[in-house]
Formats: sequence, structure tokens, C-alpha cells
Amino acid sequence: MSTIVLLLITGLGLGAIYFLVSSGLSLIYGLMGVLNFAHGVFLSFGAFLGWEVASRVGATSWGGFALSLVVGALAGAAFAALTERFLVQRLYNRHIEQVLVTVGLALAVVALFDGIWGTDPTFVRGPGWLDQTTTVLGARVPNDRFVSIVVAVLVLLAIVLFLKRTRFGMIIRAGVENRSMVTALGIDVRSAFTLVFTIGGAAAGLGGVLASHYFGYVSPVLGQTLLIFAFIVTVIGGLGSLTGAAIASVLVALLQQFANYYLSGTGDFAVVVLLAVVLLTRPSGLMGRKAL
Amino acid sequence: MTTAEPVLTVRGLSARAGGQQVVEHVDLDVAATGVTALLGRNGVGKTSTIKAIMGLVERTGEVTLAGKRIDGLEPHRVARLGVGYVPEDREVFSALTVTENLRIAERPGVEHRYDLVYEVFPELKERGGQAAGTLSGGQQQMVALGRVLINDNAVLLIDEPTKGLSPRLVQEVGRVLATAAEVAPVLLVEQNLKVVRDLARDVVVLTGGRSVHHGDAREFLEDDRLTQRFLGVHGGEGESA
Amino acid sequence: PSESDDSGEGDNGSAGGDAGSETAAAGGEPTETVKVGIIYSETGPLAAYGAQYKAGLEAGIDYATEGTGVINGKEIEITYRDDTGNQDTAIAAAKDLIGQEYQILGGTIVSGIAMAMAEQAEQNEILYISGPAAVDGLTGINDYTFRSGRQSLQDVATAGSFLEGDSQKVVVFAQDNAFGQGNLAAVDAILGAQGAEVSSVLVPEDATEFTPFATQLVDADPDMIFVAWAGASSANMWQSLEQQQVFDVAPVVTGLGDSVTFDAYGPVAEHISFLNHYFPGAPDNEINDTMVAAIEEAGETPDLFSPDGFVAGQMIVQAVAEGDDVDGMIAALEGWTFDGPKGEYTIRESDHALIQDMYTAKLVADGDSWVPELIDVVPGADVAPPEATGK
Amino acid sequence: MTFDRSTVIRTGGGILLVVLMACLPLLNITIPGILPGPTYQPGALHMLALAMLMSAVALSYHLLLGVAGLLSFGHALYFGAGVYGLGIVLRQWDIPLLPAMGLTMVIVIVLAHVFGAISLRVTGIPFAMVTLAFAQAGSVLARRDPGKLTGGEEGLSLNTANVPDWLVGVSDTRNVYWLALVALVLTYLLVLWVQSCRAGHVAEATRENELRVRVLGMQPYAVKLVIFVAAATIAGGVGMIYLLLQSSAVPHAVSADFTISLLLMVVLGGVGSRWGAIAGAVVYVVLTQRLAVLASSDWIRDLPAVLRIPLSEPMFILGTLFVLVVMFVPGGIAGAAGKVTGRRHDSEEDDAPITDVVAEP
Amino acid sequence: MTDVGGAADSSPNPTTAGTDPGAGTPALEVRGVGLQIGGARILQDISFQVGSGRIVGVIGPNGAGKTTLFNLISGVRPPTEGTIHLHGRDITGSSVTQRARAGLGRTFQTSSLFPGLSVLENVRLASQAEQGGALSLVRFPRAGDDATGRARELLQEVGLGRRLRHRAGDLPHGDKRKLEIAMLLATDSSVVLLDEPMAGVASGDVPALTDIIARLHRDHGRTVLMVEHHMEVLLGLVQEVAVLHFGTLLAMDTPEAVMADPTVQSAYLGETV
Ligand SMILES: Nc1ncnc2c1ncn2[C@@H]1O[C@H](COP(=O)(O)OP(=O)(O)OP(=O)(O)O)[C@@H](O)[C@H]1O
Ligand SMILES: Nc1ncnc2c1ncn2[C@@H]1O[C@H](COP(=O)(O)OP(=O)(O)OP(=O)(O)O)[C@@H](O)[C@H]1O
Ligand SMILES: [Mg+2]
Ligand SMILES: [Mg+2]
Repeated sequence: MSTIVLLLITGLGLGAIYFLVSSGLSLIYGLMGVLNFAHGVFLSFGAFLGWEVASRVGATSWGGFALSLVVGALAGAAFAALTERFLVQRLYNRHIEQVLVTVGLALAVVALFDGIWGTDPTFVRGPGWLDQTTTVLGARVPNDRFVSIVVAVLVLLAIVLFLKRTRFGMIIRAGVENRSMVTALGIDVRSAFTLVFTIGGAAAGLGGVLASHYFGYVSPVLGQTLLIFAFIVTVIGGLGSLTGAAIASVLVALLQQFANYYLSGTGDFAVVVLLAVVLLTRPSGLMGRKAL
Repeated sequence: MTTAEPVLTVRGLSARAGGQQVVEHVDLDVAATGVTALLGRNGVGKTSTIKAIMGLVERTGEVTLAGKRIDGLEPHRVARLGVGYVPEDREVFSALTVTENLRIAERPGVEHRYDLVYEVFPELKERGGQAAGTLSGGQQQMVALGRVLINDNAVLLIDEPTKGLSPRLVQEVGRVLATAAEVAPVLLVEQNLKVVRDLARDVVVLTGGRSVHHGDAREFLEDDRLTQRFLGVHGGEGESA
Repeated sequence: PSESDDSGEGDNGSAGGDAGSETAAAGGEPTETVKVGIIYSETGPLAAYGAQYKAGLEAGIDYATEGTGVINGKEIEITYRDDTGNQDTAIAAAKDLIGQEYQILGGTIVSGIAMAMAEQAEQNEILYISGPAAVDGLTGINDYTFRSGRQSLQDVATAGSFLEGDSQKVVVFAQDNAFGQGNLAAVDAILGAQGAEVSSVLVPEDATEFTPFATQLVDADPDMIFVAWAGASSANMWQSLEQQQVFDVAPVVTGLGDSVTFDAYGPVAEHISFLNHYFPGAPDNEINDTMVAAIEEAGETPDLFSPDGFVAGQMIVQAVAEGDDVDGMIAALEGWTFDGPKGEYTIRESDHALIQDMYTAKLVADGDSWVPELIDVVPGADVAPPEATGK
Repeated sequence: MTFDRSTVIRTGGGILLVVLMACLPLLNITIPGILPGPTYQPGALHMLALAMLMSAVALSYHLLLGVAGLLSFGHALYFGAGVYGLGIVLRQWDIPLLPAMGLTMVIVIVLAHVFGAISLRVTGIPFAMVTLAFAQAGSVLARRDPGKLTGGEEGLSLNTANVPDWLVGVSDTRNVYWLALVALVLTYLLVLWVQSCRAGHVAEATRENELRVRVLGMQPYAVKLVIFVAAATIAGGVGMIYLLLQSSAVPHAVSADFTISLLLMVVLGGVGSRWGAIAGAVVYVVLTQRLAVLASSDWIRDLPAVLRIPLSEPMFILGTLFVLVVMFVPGGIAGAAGKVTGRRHDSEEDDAPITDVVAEP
Repeated sequence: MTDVGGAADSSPNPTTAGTDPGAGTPALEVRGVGLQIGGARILQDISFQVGSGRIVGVIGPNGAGKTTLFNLISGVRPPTEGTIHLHGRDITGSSVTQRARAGLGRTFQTSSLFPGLSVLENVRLASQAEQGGALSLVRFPRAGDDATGRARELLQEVGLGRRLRHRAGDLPHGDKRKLEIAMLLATDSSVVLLDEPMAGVASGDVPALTDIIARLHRDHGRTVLMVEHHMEVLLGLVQEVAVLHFGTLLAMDTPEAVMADPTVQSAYLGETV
């Protein structure tokens, strides 16, 4: 019983991190049709800068932790915004080339991070409370999992509210549907695209800081490793669907967790099988073709 | 042609769409007041001409709005200079509500005339919360027109507003166009010659991506030889072809 | 244990190539030069280990040739090649060197590369002295292959010194991969033979969540827990063990890695019992002091794999000094007993296992960081691996 | 078949190049900065053989991307299946090399049919994702060492018991070199064949307009599957030679990284061009090998950190180069070369054999 | 309406839709076909027959469902109700490919070609599709073979003989239309659907294209169903006209009768009441 509770809650924690990565991917794909291979790089960058700052102001203090979250999100956002402006935007509507450009960027930047931070993992610490556990129904659940879940839910709500309630959100939803009409109304839709990249990058950066606490380290390849699962999540959830991404994140993380524990480490295979099944039965994913 | 300075002039416009030349050489003037009709058979490039003015397709040539060259500008800049665009297939944002569809069209720095829009289309107020995708074709056309009426425009480009509408709606849209033409000059693409006859003062006729006739609307429609040649119909019958 | 080297994590796909060569300083009047190729991780995921190995090697050659780089009139010329942690690159470099008639190759931290190099050595009949790679399969693999480091079985045997009394219950906590399974087999072979009851909790290699597995450890109620873990996830793993209060159950034994890993254990470090291959303060002899001084003088830091390089240097010099062809070199090394940084070493004639002392240690807090402290020296003979039959 | 002059020149040039390549091991040519040593030495031959094998895999990827327009992120799976398949067959059973290769081929073909049939149910980006996921599963499998078959991270070394002596050992590198040359020439001819046969033409048509192909009464799905299997089979075949060259199978051969490097080669060379694929692969191999040397050179070490760090990472330079090519040289090497020589003029007469306009090298 | 007399050469026609004037089974029969998309009725209860060897026009306002009807007939999307028969065989459940093999060819409202391939290659693919063996790895299309020869001939016939090596995507619009018809001719399909073949064709090109379509019917003996807004052309070509309006079949009759029908006049020709 307590094992199941432990697997459930820690699975949700992992799902939260998957969601933070895939929400941005999904938004970007939905709006621009770009499959962003560089998204993992945003995550690693957020995690590295978050840690650099936290370790300077005191990693084990709550202030340091909060600051690292903010810095991580900002770093991811800034990196994403630059990527959009200088690379993706110039290949307007050439989707295959846009994908290729992000592939190249990912290769180059991971190598750059290797050069800057080294290939060895950089170990990360947080406030002591994060490492402690809370007992839920007999299971000692590490506290950082709860933090991930709360942050992911907040991000989900924030993005949904942003898309629903703000003018920019409105423009983005309209742009998903008919980009040239938005332009014809006098709106520079490109800044909306940059904004979507920025939001995606911020979520990824935030996810990066939380992932570094979840895994206990940051390394240049951390983001790319998570990216493959984020891709799978995005495809299962339905490219472009935020709620789809949320549901699929939880589904994939739980499946992976339980299969790893009960089916002798077959978690990754189970996820691939799930992907194949979903694509064969619902090629556009669980919630395909919806903006929200 | 009117004697007053035209608000919009187009010279030697050509445009490409989907990799092919769809507009080859178009000259036209939009008079400072009233409706100028852009006529021609299906597929001669009317829509493409309008899109080229907006900058929505790749184009070359000269486009001048109130003395200012706009052919190098991106679509959103053209729009911000006061060019209102009602596309051929309405292109409302189906996932957004009616109100959101209007709000997204608000252009910064100009007054937003919701009262005018709600006055001519009271239905849009009633259905404010409905997703635009669930509206009937006619209602969607109201949204599309409402989106431009809300701003103060220098010129309106309206592409086949009566397409696929029932006769009753056609009349209603005709009435709205008359209202719209009072606040801003209009370049109107229209297949329904009855609507053209009622509204237009000047006509420009396209054939095969070229402008081949400019003139007074009434004279053109009266001239069977011309309508037969350019539109394949007897103008007098007021039919679409 | 975690200092092992098998990781191969972060294989970043380059097929990078042959590095620039450096020539050891010459002295005396050499009559001929002997070309030695060292293939090791100059860059790539194991570059830090590579640096330790290289610094040790240079110190070792210097020590054995008294700073001349020349022995018996033969000048030793070393060419370094970067394997980038990548097997393909290593093989390409090896073929290139063998093609240029190199008779002695050495190096590598990656077990997979070491195994492939051993294969090349046999196919092409050259001498190969492997680096820190701990893979047991190398011992007794063929006549041409030697090692300058220790092997996993020696680590495990060292862990056995934490067991008191008979018929104890040992649980191996490891990743379910070649490395983890190898360690489990080693524990079973060595501690099982000493009468311990060995079981295991194997964690799937790609699992990211270790807490449920940690609770299994608690439920097993062992007398000793042997942790064999490599790679970046170790910090997370230790934290999970602590969170599930595994340290309250039984002593937890693992291998002590190089100094940068000390922080990875976090606050649990003081609860762990370490077996250890080497840290600079462990041995107490002159050669060690010389090596440490030489490495520090070269601007490097002595660490876990320094003696592997140093001993490799000593072995190369011995082979060059005593042998004129490959067979002669093999004869010169087989059964050779010599003094090195960890005290007395013996190259076992039958399978080329390198018998050497091992250590047990603990980490103690020193301000903000952790430093190792020697508990005991475990004599080489006590932890000698069983003789391999392969060769 | 009628030949026009440029076809004759190109065919002649190709044959000459092959003959030259075949003679290299007998010559003493040094190309400083590109080859690690003179061409008769194993080091240079090994690198050249590697470049030729990579060219061959890139050619098979060209079938997918350039001909059929399929953006696959899982092509490494079939290359890896060839590498590991032969390695495992030779290790598990005591059968001679040729039958072992035949058996591996059968395995690869079956595998390609199964995964191809599933992946091709979707198109575009989802196709890319599914192939990525399958290849990922394959790479996890190789690393996991199921049933002690693949050797896990450490890989699987070639069991030479049943490999003829003339292919084993450094002194025989030139035999493996010639084998690689044969593999490349064979692959080129195979790809040329597939491109010029009916299925190849229909595949190109499918890439252009799938609905049109159906309206003409042909089955795009089946055609794409044929190309997919053909590309996978070639990749598997080259994989087997690769195993002989490298003497070991490592998880990298099945990784997404490997597929991405294929993508890199084909895009660098110019999508849709056979010679481009080869040129891209050669450039890639040379760059990965030589950039590593550059990275450790002294003048880089003396640079300030802002320059030193990026320049000492070969993948950074390659990735950046790739981005630049995608953005500014859309036709890759082949496109740029074509522009320089101005070869692709439109001719109004049509007596020349009809080759498709896009996928011509 | 002008030029109604242009269709005078058409044979005497039945007065009710659905009666086959010729003997035997109709080439194409549509029975009670309807289509709903998400609650919207795009087409409802369409029934008609096209006799073998006849040429029939389809007219109707924009959005009436003409293209959609062609999509249902050619299998691009399945109808939600009703059945479709080709030469008496029920093809409702068949795929696009199967229908094409059974002899159904079509063009698209916006040209649908292989834009990156040469003009000749486009037609050759079509003429080879007829021979089967699309998957063959051992058949090589060559300059001198039957398919290529036939493709050349057809391109000559439609007036593209000098453009064989052009990239199809770079052709001017009118030539694309001609190319599409050449592809159609190459497939030997017995029933062809033409969706607005004149759309976007410059007026100078119209007579040539009209002639090609006339020959398609007259010389090649194809059964033709064509959507066309260009009334002049249509009335000069067809023997019967079907009128679609808001997804229903309003009438199907001789051009003269249709043009005279007041309902049609108000629905399509736009005379508001
Ligand atoms: N994206 C595109 N791709 C290919 N062809 C296009 C594209 N856009 C327009 N065309 C072609 O360009 C020509 C002109 O189109 P346009 O829509 O401007 O005509 P129009 O006069 O507005 O016709 P209609 O009366 O049907 O609205 C048509 O033949 C059309 O098929
Ligand atoms: N997938 C779809 N979803 C919703 N509505 C659709 C869909 N496809 C077609 N329609 C609608 O069905 C109606 C019929 O469209 P269709 O293209 O058949 O018209 P048409 O008669 O060919 O018109 P045109 O002369 O403009 O080509 C239109 O109102 C169109 O908007
Ligand atoms: Mg139009
Ligand atoms: Mg239509």
C-alpha cells in the first residue's frame, strides 16, 4: 500500500517536470508548427544559471531556492526568446528547416555547456526541508516532489489564465488558428510567437531548476534526456494541446514509474508502446487539434 | 474616375501565391469617398490583388496610401495605417468568442466604435459570448465586418462579403456596406452585380491578373458589350457569373 | 563501487581523433627510441580521470627513469591520443598507432574500450597495459594484456573487511546493468564464499525514482548493504537512502570515488563506510610521497587514479628495460614484484592480475567540505581476486 | 538508353574516382590536416574506410529524406541492427561469416517491415516522433544487455573465430578498406537503382503530392514502405561492414545521436542529392576527427576563455556550421556547387533521358 | 442567358434526372448521398446518374457542395449516407486508390500536380499507374518506353510538347490546367471528374482548353462530370446540367431546361425575389 502511494506521488512529481517541459513544446508546436529540439537546452540553461545563483547566495536558504527558480525561468525565457528571434523567425513557415535549425542549435549548445560547466554532473542542494520527507499513508514522500507538483499546477493555471484572459493570450489563440488574419488586423504576430517561445522557455527553465532538485544534479545533457519524454508526452497528449500535455505527462510518468518498479524496469518500453498504441488508434493524440 | 485625389493608388502591382504568378499587372485607384468595385470572373486575381495590397502575399509594384508608399510594409503595418480588411472567407477565429473576435481587432490609438457595430449588427451583442465557429455563415460575415467597423479606417478592402449568403442577408450586408462607405472609402470585390450597382461609383475590371478596364460603375454595368466581355454576363441582368 | 569508470554516460557521439603528440624529455645518449602510445580520455565524460591518469603516468616514467626518460639506452617516446570516452575513436587511434609499428599501448578508463583494446593487442601481437578500467574480464583475457589499476573483485573483497563474524546477510544495492550485475556477481563470489548470504535490490538503469527501491532495502533487514552505483544519479540515490532511513538499518559500504565526488554524498557521507583504491593520504611510503610531490609540482592534483598512471609508467619502463620484443616484455612483466605508490605490487603470472593493497576509509567534515580518513590498510594478498582461467 | 554528354562525363568521373580510391592503399599520399598519416598506413585507411561507410549510410538516409521525403529520427535502429545483429550472430552461433551476414540481413529486413508498417501509419512530425521513440527503445535495449546479448554499455566485441583472417588485424586494414569501398559503390548503385526504378519514381511523386498519387490509382503507403525497407536494408548491410571495421558494436550505433549525425551529413551535403550525401558524410567524418585535433591544439589553449571554450568543442563547431547551412545555404554543398558551375539550366528540348529535376545529383 | 443555343448539338435529353438515355448500366450512379460534418449538413440526399459516354455539368453557388460531392465520389472523404456506383459496382467502401483503378479519374479545383517533378514525369507517372507495378523495383522508366512515348504524345496533344522538362510547379496557371488534363488522359479512366477546369485560366486560353475537354469526351470517349462557373464554356460543352444549391440537388436537365427553370434562376443565377 505505502509503496503504491509512494509510486503515485513521486510519479506525479516526475509528471510535473515532464509537464513543465512539454507545455512549452506543445504551445510552440500548436502555434507555429515547429518541433523544437532545442527545448531541452532551455531547461539545462535554466538549471545551470539557477544553480549558479543559488550557490552564490546560499543554496540551502529558502531565499536562494526562490531566487534560483526565478533566475532559471528568466534564463530559459531569455534563451528561448533569442532563439526565436534570430533563428526560427528567419525561417518563416519553412517547418522542416525550423526543426533542423533547432537540432543544430541543440547540438552546438550542449557542446558549449560541456565546455563551460564540464561533462560531470554538478550536484545541487536546496533548503533542508526539500530533502526531508512527509509521511502520507505510511509512505515517506520526499518534500521536493510536492514542490514540483505545486509549481506545475501553478504554471498550468497561469498559462491557461494568460491565454484566456489577456490580450496576448487572445492573439496567441487566434494565431494558432489563422496567423495571416491576425496580421491583417494590424497585430505583429511575430512578437506573439516570440512570446510563446519565451513562455515555453520560462516553463522549461523552471522545470530545469526543479528537475535539478529531483535528480540531484545538473549536467549539459539533462535537458536533452528529458526532452525525449517531453516529445512523447506532447505527441500522446496531442500536439498543440496544453491540457493534453498535462494529462499525458501524468499518464506517462505514472506508467513509467509503475512499470519500472513492478515490471522489472520496463518503464521506457511501456512508454514507447503507449505512444505506438495512441498513434495507431488516435493519430492526432488524446486531445489533438485544440488550442487549450 | 473622380476628380478628388484617390486615397489608395496601385500601380503595376504583381503578386505570387503558392509559387505562381497570380496577379500580373494591376493599376487601380480607390476614390477618397464611396465604393470602388473590383470586378472580374472567378480566379482572375481579385482576392490576390487585395491580399497583395495588404502585404499578405509576395508582391512587387507601387501601392500608395494617402500619399505614402506602403508596398514595402508588412501586413500589420499596413493595417495600422488604417487599412481595414474583410477577407473572402470571413476568417473569423472560431475558437474565440464573438466579443474576443472584436476585441482582438482593436487597433491601439484609435477610438473603438462598438456602438456603431452593435447598432448595425445587434446580433453580435446578443451573441457576445458564443464561440465564433458555431455561428452561421451570415453571422460570421457580420463578425468579419464588425472587426473593421470598430476602428477608424482610411480605407476598407472588402472581399466578396455576400458570397454564399441568402438573398435577405445580401440585402442586409448591402445596407451595412452603405453605412461603412459613409465612414471610409471602400474597395469592394463583389460578384453580385446588383449589390455593385447599388453601391459602387467606380469599377476596375480584372482579367487574367491584369486590370483591363477603369471607369464609372453605372456606365460599365449598362454596357452589355463590356460586361459580356469581361464578366461573361449581361450587366443589365445583375447576375453573378 | 562508484569510482568505477564504466559509465559511458553522455556518449556525445563525436568520432574525434588523434591528439597531438607530446614527447617525453630525453636525457643521456639514447641509441634507439621506443614508441609508446597512450589512449585515454583527454576530453569527454571521463576527462577528469584522464587527467589524473596522465599526471601519474608522467610522474611514474620520470621516477623509473630517474627523470631522463631513457632506460638502458632506449628512449621512451610517448604519444597521447584522446579516446573522448568513445570506443570507435579509441579503436581508430589504436589502429593508427599499431599501423605505425607501436609495440606498446596503454591507457583508458572506460572498461568497454579496455576490452576492445585487449582484443586489438591479441590480434596484432602488441603489449597493452590498461589504465584505471576496473572490468574483471580484462584479467586473464590474453597474454598481451596487463593492467596498472585494480579490478572490481578487489574492491568487493575489500568491502568484506566490514563484515564481522559468519553467516551475515549482505544486500547488494545496484543498478541493473553490466556494472551492477558484475558487482553483484563479485560479492556473491567473494563474500558468498566467505559464508555470507547475498541477495540484491537491483534498480532499473533508467529509473529516476529510487525511493521505492530504498524501502525494499529497509524491508530486507540486512547486516550489510553493499552499494554499487556509477554515474550522475548517485547523489539522488544517496538522498533516497537517507530519506527512507536505510542508514539506521545496517552499515552501508561503497567505494570512495575521486575528490570531486565527495560532495555527491551530501550529509549522509559520514554514515557511509568506504572501501577505497587510493587517496593521497592513504599509503605511507616514500614512493607515494614522491608521486604526490611530482604531480603537485606539475600543477595537477593527486587523486584516485594517480597511482594507476604511475604504475603504468613503472611497468612501461620495466618492459622496455628488460624486453626487446613483445614476448620479452611480457616475460619481463609476468610475475614481477615491485614497490609502487601503494606499497608492494605483484603482477600475477597466471592471469596478470595486479595484486596490491586496498584501503578502508571514512569521510569526515572539514569546514564546508569532506575529507577522507584512513580506517585500515587491507593487505593485497587478502583481497587478491580468484585466479582467472581465461588466458 | 541514350547518354548526353554530362552523363558520360559524370559517370566517367565517378569511375575514375573509384579507381583512384581503390589504389590509395598502394600509394603514399599525405594530406596534412585531413588525414592522420600517409594513405598506405592503417590510420589513414581506417579513417577513409569510416568516411566511406558513413557515406553509404548517409546515402541510405538520402533515400528516406531526399527521395521519399520521410524525416526519420530512427534510422540508426537499422544500422545498429546490422552492427549488433552480426555481432550477436557471430557470438552465439558457430557459423561462417557469409551465412551469418545473410541471417542478419533477414533480421534487419523483418525488423524494418514491422516498424516501418507501424510508423508509416502517421506522417510528418508524428512520423519523426514515432521513429525516434522506436529507435530510443532499441538503444535502451542495447544498453540494457538483455540476455547478455549486447554487452550493455561496454558493447560487444567482434568474435573473430569465423571471420576470415584477411579481415582481422591492423595490418589487414586495407582489406577492410577495400571492402568499405565496395560497400559504398554497391550502395551508390543500389540507391541509383531504387531511385530510377518505378517504385523510386512513385516515391518521389508521393513526396510531392500524396493525394494525387492515390487519385492515379497507386498506393503511397506501400511505396513508402518499400523505400523505408530498402533504406533500412542498406543501412543494416553497411552496419555489418562497420562491425568488421570497428571490431565492436557499441550503443552509439543505435542512438538518436547517430541518426542526427546522418541528418547532419545529408543536410550539409544538400537534401535530394546523392553526391551531396556522400560529400556531407566525408565532411562530417573529417570535421569530427580533425576538429578534435584542433580543439587540443596549442593556439586554442592560449585563447581567452570566450573563444577557447566554444572552439575546443567539436560538436559546437559542427552544430553551428549546420545551423548556418540550414539558414543560409539551403541546398547544402551540392546546391552551392551547382550554383557555382551553373549546371542546372533549363533546356527546352527533351531528347535527354528523363531524370527527375529535383533529385538529380 | 446568352449562348444557350451553343449546346444545341447535344443529343435529345430526358427530362427527368436519373434516367439513363443509353442502354445498360449508367457509368456513374449516386444514390441518396449525404454528408454531415460536426452537425452541419454539407450535402443531403443527392441522387443522379450519368450515362456512359455522356458529358454532364455541375453548377451551383460557391459553397453549394460541388467540390465536396466530387470528393465523395472520388473517395477523398466518405459520405455519411448513401451509396455510389461505378459501372454498376458499389464503390462506396473503396479507397481512393481502388476507385482510381476501377476507372475513376479527377482533377482538383486548385491544380494538384507533382510540383517538383518535370512535366513529362508527371504524365508518365499517370500513364504508368495504368500499367500497374508501381512498387516494382525491377522496372525502369526509360526515355523510349511505351509510357514515356504515350506521355509525350498526350503532352503534344494538349499543347505542352515544348515544356517536357520544365518543373511542373513553375508552369503558368493555364498550362497547369492542361497538364492535369493530360494526366487524366494518360490514366485511361472511363469516368472523369473535372473541378472547375477553367478557374484561373486567362481568357485567351479558354478556347484551347475547351477544345481539349471536348476531345476528352468526343475522341477519347470518356464519361465526363464537370463543375464549372464559366457558363459560356459549360453550355457549349455539356449535354446535361445538374444544379446544386445549399447541399441539395435542385435540378438535373438539359442546359436549356435548366436555364429556363425559375428556381435555378433564383438560386444560382442570383435573381433575388
Ligand atoms: N495559394 C495559392 N496557390 C495556388 N494558386 C493560387 C493560390 N492563391 C490563388 N491562387 C490562384 O490564383 C488565381 C487568382 O486567385 P484569386 O483568389 O485572387 O482570384 P479571385 O479573382 O479572387 O477569384 P474568386 O472570384 O474565385 O474569388 C486563381 O487561379 C487561384 O487558383
Ligand atoms: N471539412 C469541412 N468542415 C466544415 N465544413 C466544410 C468542410 N468541407 C467543406 N465544408 C463546407 O461545405 C460547403 C461546401 O463546400 P464545397 O467546397 O463543396 O463548395 P463548392 O460548391 O465546391 O464551392 P466553390 O464553387 O466555392 O468551389 C461549404 O460551405 C464549406 O465551407
Ligand atoms: Mg476571390
Ligand atoms: Mg469547389
